[in-house]
Amino acid sequence: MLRFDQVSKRYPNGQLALDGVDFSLDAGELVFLTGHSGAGKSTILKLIGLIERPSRGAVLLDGQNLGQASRRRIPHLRRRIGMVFQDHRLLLERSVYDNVALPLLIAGHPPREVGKRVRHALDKVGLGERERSLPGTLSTGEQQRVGIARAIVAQPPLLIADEPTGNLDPTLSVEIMDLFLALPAQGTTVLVASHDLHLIRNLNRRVLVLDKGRLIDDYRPGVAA
Amino acid sequence: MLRFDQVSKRYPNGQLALDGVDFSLDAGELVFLTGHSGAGKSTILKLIGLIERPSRGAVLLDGQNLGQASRRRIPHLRRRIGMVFQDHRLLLERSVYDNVALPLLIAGHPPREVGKRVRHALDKVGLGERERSLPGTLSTGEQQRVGIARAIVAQPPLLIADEPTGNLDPTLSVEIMDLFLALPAQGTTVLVASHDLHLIRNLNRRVLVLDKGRLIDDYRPGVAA
Amino acid sequence: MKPAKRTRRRREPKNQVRVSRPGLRQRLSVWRDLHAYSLVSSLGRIVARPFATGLTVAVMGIALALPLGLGLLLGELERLAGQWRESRDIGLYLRVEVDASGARALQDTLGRDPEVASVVLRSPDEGLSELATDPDLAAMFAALESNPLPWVAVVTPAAAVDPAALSERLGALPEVELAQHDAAWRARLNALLALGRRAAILAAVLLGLGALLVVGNTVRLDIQARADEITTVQLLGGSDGFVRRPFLYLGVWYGLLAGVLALSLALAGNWSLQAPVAALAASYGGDFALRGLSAADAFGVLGLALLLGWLGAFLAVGHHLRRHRQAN
Amino acid sequence: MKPAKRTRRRREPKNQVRVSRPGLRQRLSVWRDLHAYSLVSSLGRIVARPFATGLTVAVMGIALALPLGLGLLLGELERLAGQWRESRDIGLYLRVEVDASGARALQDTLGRDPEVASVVLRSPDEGLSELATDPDLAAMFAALESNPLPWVAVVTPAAAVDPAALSERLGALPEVELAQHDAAWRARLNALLALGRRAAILAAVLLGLGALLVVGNTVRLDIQARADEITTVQLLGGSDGFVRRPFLYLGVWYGLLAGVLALSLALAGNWSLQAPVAALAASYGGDFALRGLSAADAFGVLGLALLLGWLGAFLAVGHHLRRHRQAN
Ligand SMILES: Nc1ncnc2c1ncn2[C@@H]1O[C@H](COP(=O)(O)OP(=O)(O)OP(=O)(O)O)[C@@H](O)[C@H]1O
Ligand SMILES: Nc1ncnc2c1ncn2[C@@H]1O[C@H](COP(=O)(O)OP(=O)(O)OP(=O)(O)O)[C@@H](O)[C@H]1O
Ligand SMILES: [Mg+2]
Ligand SMILES: [Mg+2]
Repeated sequence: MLRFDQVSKRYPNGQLALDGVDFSLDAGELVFLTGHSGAGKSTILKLIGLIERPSRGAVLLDGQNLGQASRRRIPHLRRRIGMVFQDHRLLLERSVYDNVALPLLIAGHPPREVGKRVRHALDKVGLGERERSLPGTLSTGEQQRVGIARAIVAQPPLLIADEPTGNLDPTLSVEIMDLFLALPAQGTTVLVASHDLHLIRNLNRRVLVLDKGRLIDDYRPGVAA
Repeated sequence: MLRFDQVSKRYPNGQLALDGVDFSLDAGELVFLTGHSGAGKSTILKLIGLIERPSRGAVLLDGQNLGQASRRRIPHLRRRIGMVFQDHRLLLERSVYDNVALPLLIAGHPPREVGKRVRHALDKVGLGERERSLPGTLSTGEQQRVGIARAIVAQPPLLIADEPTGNLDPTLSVEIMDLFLALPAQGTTVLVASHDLHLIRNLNRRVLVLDKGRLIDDYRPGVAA
Repeated sequence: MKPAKRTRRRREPKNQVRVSRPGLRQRLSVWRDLHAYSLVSSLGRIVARPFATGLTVAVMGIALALPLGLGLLLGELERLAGQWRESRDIGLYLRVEVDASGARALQDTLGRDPEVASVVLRSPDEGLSELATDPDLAAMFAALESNPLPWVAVVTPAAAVDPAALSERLGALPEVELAQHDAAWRARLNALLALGRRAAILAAVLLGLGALLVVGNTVRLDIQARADEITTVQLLGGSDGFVRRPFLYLGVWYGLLAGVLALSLALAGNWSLQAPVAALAASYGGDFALRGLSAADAFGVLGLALLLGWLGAFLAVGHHLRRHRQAN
Repeated sequence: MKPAKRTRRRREPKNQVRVSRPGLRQRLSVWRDLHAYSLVSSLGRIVARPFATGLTVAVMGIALALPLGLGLLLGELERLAGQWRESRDIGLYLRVEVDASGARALQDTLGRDPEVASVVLRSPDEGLSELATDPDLAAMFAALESNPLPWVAVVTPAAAVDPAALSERLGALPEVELAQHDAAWRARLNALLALGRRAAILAAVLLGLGALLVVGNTVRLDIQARADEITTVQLLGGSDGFVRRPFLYLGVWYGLLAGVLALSLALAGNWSLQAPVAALAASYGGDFALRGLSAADAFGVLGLALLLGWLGAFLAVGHHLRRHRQAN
């Protein structure tokens, strides 16, 4: 459902963040993306989320070239992608509940449904009791989990997560990864960028490895194991 | 040089973040602080950095009770503490160089000295070539390293770091930890909050373990090994 | 690329639509919910920061009150000038030797003149008692043994007639000592009014510009402080409309409150000028009073303020969305 | 706890001071560096955002220009009124039967009166030619076969004398038909001026308040947008002074630019009113001209604008620092 076709990305300041990246994800797959700091992981996710546009090559989502999406189409495309941001990006003046409810509100869900879904998502990340708190009063790990709840609440066809366990302790990291692992069964495709090689190794899933903007490995457990 | 004396912290919303925490650091020590997400690690560091005040008990820095520091004294106390923040806290409109130079500027160092020190600190975290960039154009791991460079540039007597390797890949994490390990030899006391149990275990240093706001372990390699 | 229209929902591949899609009635209710959400969230923002809101509204209110007050003042002046200008009458001061019967004869003659609409006579006694309302002159006239004033014939010209020409013609009549039409006085009044109008227009242009700038600038700074929030909402798939709506409501609230403030200030100003204007009018023996604001005016001002707030917000959000487009 | 004073550096334990401490001369240079830093960073901010700066300065400039223009206008009016008021002269309209020699005799008599400073005679011919500057009246007088005007003696009262009382006494002289002192006219002028002053003060209070609000509000919103930055600087040990300084410079820049704008607007206004005022003055046969701004006035306005910008910034930063004190 997602395909990178010889994608390069050069930022306006001349930094070449991606260099001829080529891969594709099937619907219902769960894939990890790893690499050193500054390798280009976040850049790949930003291209998918239409936050940046490729300098060369094409990013195709369900066959549609995202680099050519019209301005008016972007919001609709984004609603089909759940995003976990490396810096959380919570609305600091709204409660945890409101933050998680936001994607449903944007997509125009009937209010009855919203409450149920939001509570379900918060329970999944272990924050059921904090729905009235403001993000500023949460620990960093708790904020990260709110971001995860917000990304899954609308059950998007595609979920991209940037370092979702960077601020979580090992136990919680495993729980969150289990949460992601359960998503493909519901039809969601998942792409997770992460440094946590320990965790990734144990899960034995497909891993894309970036190095200085080049895709140097596409490890598939079925092939290697 | 730093002592927590039966410190409890209850946030205004009623959340009890610390519950009778009691420990002390000697000058020139390097200590890790660990615990689950929401255990109270950041809260301990915030008390040291005078960002929050304890609800009960006393935090003593060089014998001075921080909870009673006058408003006018706080800036001077903070200048003696280097802080790495979990959310980096870089000034987004200033270059990397300006960000790292800020503590020197605040302390009133002669301009000649500033350039040398800033470049030295940036080299240490592997960002010598990015000094003209704006923080927004760096990857998250790079931003985190700018935050580390800023914390060490003024060679403070005490360094507190909140999850300094949360966004770094394993290789870089080890490098940064080596950087911290070298600081006590220069007379700096270091307190690092981290989830990265793998890393901490390998370094074999003193570790404080928090659980739901209580200090449940004070592991000292000399005693245990 | 065709822009996505209202049919977009149907275009999406069915296999990925696992979220239940609402029907027409539900979509209306969703639309209503979205607006309610924007309304409440903008109201919440206003209520949560009474100090900041107060400042903003005060600035806008003053910016609106000034052109409003100026406009009212100009209106009153025009009304006053109009009262004065309406009088096209010509005063014929008859020679001292013309007595009551001579005056009546002249009145008859003039009454038949096609250029004259009507003629009213004022006897010397009437003139004296009229002048005597001025205390200064009263004392002086009281000192006189006989009434030195002549008969006066007040002539109202017919509709299409030029009063100045008529005045000159009547002034040449043998019975008439002096025909007074006050053309010079009128010229001065008009020049004065033109000057006032020019100054007022200058000030009004500045003030109107100021009001628009204040609203736009306030909402712009408000947006700047919430730029992160806007970006996040956009990243979650919020359309421009969704982003814009709370700010438009905010602008409308600001405008409404500022309009109320401006009206209150105008009323207060009106009230505080009432006494001196009445005193001045009395010194002229007139009964001119400030008329103030009609209910229709008040509603007009509120509507304008509201529109201005909306427009300021619209421009500011539009500017922000356009500037941050490339980045997203 | 004693607050830390200037001696703080010496209080710090020696074993932790590894950063070289500057001497007095170096401390001065550090102080200079800090100010240079604030100056440059505030200037940079202004230059980096020409649009935002322009908006803010425009709002402030207009807010300042209005009370300035109003003040100038009031000044001109007072000057004009002063010119009129200065004339304490009494006009004695002599009886028609009094001829040139009678008038001269009266002049001698009055010249010896201790309450009279001087007496000037105006012959009927002089009066006629004076009235003839008005085109209306000129036509009328030209139609008369003989000059109907009387002799007039213009009496200037001695310094300490009440002109009204003198006027009444002289009015009773047998040669005098009418003594005109214009007390009523003066009362009206004064009432009109009082009204104008009242309206102007009302507007000036509003405008002054508006200017302060605009500056304060602008800097407040600017600070709000940079709250994160301020908190970070505080966490790094920046004192309140260090945080405040760039904003104070920013306020001063805003004030200065706004002052320049206000002056330009006032000059433009002055220039655009010059022609109609001259026309009006000419219609009264006077030579009144707008005086405009002196260099001292201009510097005063700039200084005031600068101070206002500084004050607005100071209040706004102070408010922010106070509000966020508990949190830190
Ligand atoms: N907006 C930008 N402008 C210029 N350069 C950028 C920008 N964003 C990222 N870069 C650069 O592109 C490179 C790749 O950045 P990216 O954020 O994709 O790395 P990453 O793999 O996510 O790293 P990390 O693990 O540290 O988050 C980095 O060298 C970074 O400095
Ligand atoms: N400002 C605040 N107001 C109220 N509660 C707070 C505040 N900050 C933290 N808390 C709560 O206090 C507890 C401890 O928070 P703290 O940030 O110290 O955790 P932490 O150990 O740093 O966690 P993490 O590893 O996720 O960063 C958490 O439950 C958090 O929700
Ligand atoms: Mg990244
Ligand atoms: Mg923390």
